[in-house]
Amino acid sequence: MEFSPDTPWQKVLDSVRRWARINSPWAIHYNSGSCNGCDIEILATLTPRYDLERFGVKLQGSPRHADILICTGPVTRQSRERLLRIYEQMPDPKFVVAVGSCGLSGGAFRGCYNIVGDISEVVPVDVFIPGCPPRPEAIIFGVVKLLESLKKGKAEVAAFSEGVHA
Amino acid sequence: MDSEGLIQTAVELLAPWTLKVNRPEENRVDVFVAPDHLKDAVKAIVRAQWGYFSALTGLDQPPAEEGATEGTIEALYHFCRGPVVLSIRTSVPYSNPVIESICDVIPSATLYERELMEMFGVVIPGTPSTDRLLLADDWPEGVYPLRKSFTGFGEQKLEEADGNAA
Amino acid sequence: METQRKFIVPIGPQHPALKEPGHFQFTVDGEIVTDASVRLGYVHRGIEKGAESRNWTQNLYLFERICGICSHVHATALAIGVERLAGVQAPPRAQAIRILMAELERIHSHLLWLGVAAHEGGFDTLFMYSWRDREIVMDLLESLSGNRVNYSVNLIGGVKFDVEDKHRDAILRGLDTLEERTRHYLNVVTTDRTFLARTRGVGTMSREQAELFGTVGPTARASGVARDVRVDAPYEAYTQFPVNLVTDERGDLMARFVVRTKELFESYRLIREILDHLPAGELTVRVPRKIPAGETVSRVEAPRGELFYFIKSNGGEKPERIKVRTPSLCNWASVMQVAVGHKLADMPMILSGIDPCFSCNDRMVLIDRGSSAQVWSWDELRRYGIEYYKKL
Amino acid sequence: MNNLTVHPLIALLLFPGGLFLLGGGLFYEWIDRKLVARFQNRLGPRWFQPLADLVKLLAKEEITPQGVNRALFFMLPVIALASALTSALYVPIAGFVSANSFRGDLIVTLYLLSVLTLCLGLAGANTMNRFALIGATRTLTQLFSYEAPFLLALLGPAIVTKSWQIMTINYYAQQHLWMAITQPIGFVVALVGLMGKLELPPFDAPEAETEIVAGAMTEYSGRGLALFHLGKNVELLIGLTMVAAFYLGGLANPLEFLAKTLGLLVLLTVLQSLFARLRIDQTVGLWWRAGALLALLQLVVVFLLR
Repeated sequence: MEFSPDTPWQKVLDSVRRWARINSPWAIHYNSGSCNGCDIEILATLTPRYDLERFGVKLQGSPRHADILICTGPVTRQSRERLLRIYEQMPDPKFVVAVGSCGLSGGAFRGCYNIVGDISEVVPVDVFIPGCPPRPEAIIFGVVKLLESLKKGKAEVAAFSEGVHA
Repeated sequence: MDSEGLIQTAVELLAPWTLKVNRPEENRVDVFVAPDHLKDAVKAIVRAQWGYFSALTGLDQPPAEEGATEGTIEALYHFCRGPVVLSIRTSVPYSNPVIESICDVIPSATLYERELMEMFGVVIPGTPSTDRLLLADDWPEGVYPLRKSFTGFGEQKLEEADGNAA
Repeated sequence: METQRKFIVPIGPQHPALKEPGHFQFTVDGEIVTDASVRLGYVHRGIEKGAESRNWTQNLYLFERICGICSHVHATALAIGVERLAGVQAPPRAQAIRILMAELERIHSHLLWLGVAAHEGGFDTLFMYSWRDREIVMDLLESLSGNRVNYSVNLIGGVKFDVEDKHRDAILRGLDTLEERTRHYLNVVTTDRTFLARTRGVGTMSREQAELFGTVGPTARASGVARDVRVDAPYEAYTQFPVNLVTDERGDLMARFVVRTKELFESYRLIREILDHLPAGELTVRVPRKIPAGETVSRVEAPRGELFYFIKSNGGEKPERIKVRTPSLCNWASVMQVAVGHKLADMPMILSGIDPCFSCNDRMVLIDRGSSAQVWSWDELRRYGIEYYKKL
Repeated sequence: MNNLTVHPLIALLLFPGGLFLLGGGLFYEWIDRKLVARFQNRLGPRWFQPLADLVKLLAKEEITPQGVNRALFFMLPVIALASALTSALYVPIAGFVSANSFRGDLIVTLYLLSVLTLCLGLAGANTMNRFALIGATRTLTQLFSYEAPFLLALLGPAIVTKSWQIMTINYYAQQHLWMAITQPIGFVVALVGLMGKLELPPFDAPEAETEIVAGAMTEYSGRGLALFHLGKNVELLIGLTMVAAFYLGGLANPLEFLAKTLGLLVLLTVLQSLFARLRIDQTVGLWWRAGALLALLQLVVVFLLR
């Protein structure tokens, strides 16, 4: 039976899938050279006062289980290759959230010899969260923004099409 | 034992090997020692339990402009006791930057020596492990970032640096 | 000679729950660790070289971002050194505000560590509770400086803002609740059976070892070494507000927990004292843009131990050389030595005991003479350790 | 006692079997996560969170790592969920009579629940990931350590009712005083055994996030992970029903079922958030020294008093 994405049944399936993806974004955290200011703010978002679990975000251990890669820090030469490896291990549809101004532009360390630059030079980034470090509310706002972009289905279709393979 | 007394004992301990003593600041004393006497000086300080080994600083004095004198690398071994900081200073020429390892006297000095080796290109025979501490694995050999001669990379300069590395 | 099975444990870069990648290699003979070395560099950004191409005020901004948890201490160390080179002295009120912020930062750092170490041992409830209470001190820091982390209080020659009365009352109220909570944590850390099973008698470092290896901070004080820069070489306003030392004799992991929790009480007392006798006066003093040539060493007590700065200026706007030796480097060196002779099964808790700026685990290689190198995970090694124990 | 007999197909697919169980499993997982969060002073997930997780996982890309036996890789999650679902047929789910009941179905149910854990262990061993290897060894080591005491603890009531049929034990428990009171040690060992079986902290060494990433399921993503999660949830539901049926005076009607199993769940969650994670050698030591002996003691007492 020929597969076409606009049959009504398919639309229902798409909306259910999108609803599920929006409501249970699992995340994995990788520190590619950050001064750990952003990292403790990311951990702070899981603690009682901000508690990301109410949006369904759970910090996962293995890249296999994660949808969102929360990455901090200007990518140092040493951790560039590991950042790529973790990104490739994540199943589709996957998204990257760059936290902190180091992830955006190398931040205060721009120009140091061991810095490759910002995260978007290594992996495609969906959401940038500026701030040094960004407040937990800003990080939550960034994640929510990512989920909203999912609602409009912008990223999701692209990810779905090249995601399905043998 | 007030700080003056401490300084006096330190200077007396190192008397047999000191080339010059310098009092740059209150509570600080610099003792210049020849490279091959360094180990005996450190042994004397540790055996007398004068203080604990706090840090190892590398200083690069590039050759003066007209290039008459040869550049030197100075290693400062800082020992602290109460408010007093004793710095045992030795300098070695670029041509043969060799300093005796003090790891058999102070086992934990291996990390500081590894840092000195990779940042300044000082050769330290007898140190337990010579593999890299801070620099990336794919860092070109023979390029010592903290030397004044190193003026940072652009990506293209990286290849040059490989080329002319000693 | 029994065949020397070189068994290298690389504890590698990415750690699911924790913050920073580092890389440790333990060589083991059977179960006992015979050699240990550490390979950092995942977070090495080349700051010392970067400093040489920035002027002094820019460097203050850069050096605050060496470590996110103790950023104020780095800035204070640099500011003190540069002021000493320039021959100026920060006004007394600025000095008092500096150490007030340093103590607030110590509270936030110790509470953070308490949570992370508990999380490492699988005690998530303590992690959640200690981080919830830490929010109180984060709010105080934010009300004072406008930012929760990297509060950049320092200027070369003074501080940026003042502590008004409304701050004072907020801080005092915050400290009361924190003190009561810390009493509860001290009780948990010393009596909870499952926690003691993981910490008592683990990673013991004798007083001589601590002295010889040059450990610093709470790790040294937990082994009875009375070493605290605020007491040995009081800087800034610590001369007017003396600190009494918290030490413990046992030297094992439990002692390190107890010492850090007791230091929290000491910080509360200190902050109350500072707030009661805050000297009047302005906040900054003029400092020339070009710092006269010279060298200086400035030592400051960071939450993890003695922070060592060597600053050399050649009279220009940019520093000639700034050498930073962070307390974690000393503690790494000591842990690497202490690890030798310990069982491998205790490694995770020993590593988390020194409140490392990097902690992680990932890969492990078993190189057996004649057989190919297998790759085991950190925890596989622990499994191996535990099997070994069952056979004993 | 209304022994409602339903058409076997409905029983299998709809009521005590498939759909109700999956829904019940998700609901119980939500309560567990919500309670743990509330104990940790957090807000906790929304009610439909486990459902959203499940659907999202089903919609994710399925990655098969190399060097893995593909058939086994796909089959293991299916077997795990199947064994968990079939074991529900003999247990008085929702207070109704179990769909099928014969002499000795207690042993069959316990065996089926162990098959789930075995599948998990095999899944870990199958993938070449070292975390999974370690997770697998830990899962199996823990399986051998809690299995014996848990079984002995469930044998106590069976001996008192002189039958191995879950439903007869259920009837007996309804007529007589609560077994939790007559056999307190057995109740404690059963409860703690249940925590070991479900790998709840302090026995969650096999999936210790800070140590071995995700244990045996590290390499699984998408459908495989979803099926394993479901299997775990169903196991939680069935474990609670069995311990409630045996020790808390039987399950006669849905209301009683709900009250007792949720009560047990709250008790489990309180215990779960109280303790730090024990090292695997400490867990094994605890089980063999304390667990087995207590269970044996309980059996001896039961024999003497009978």
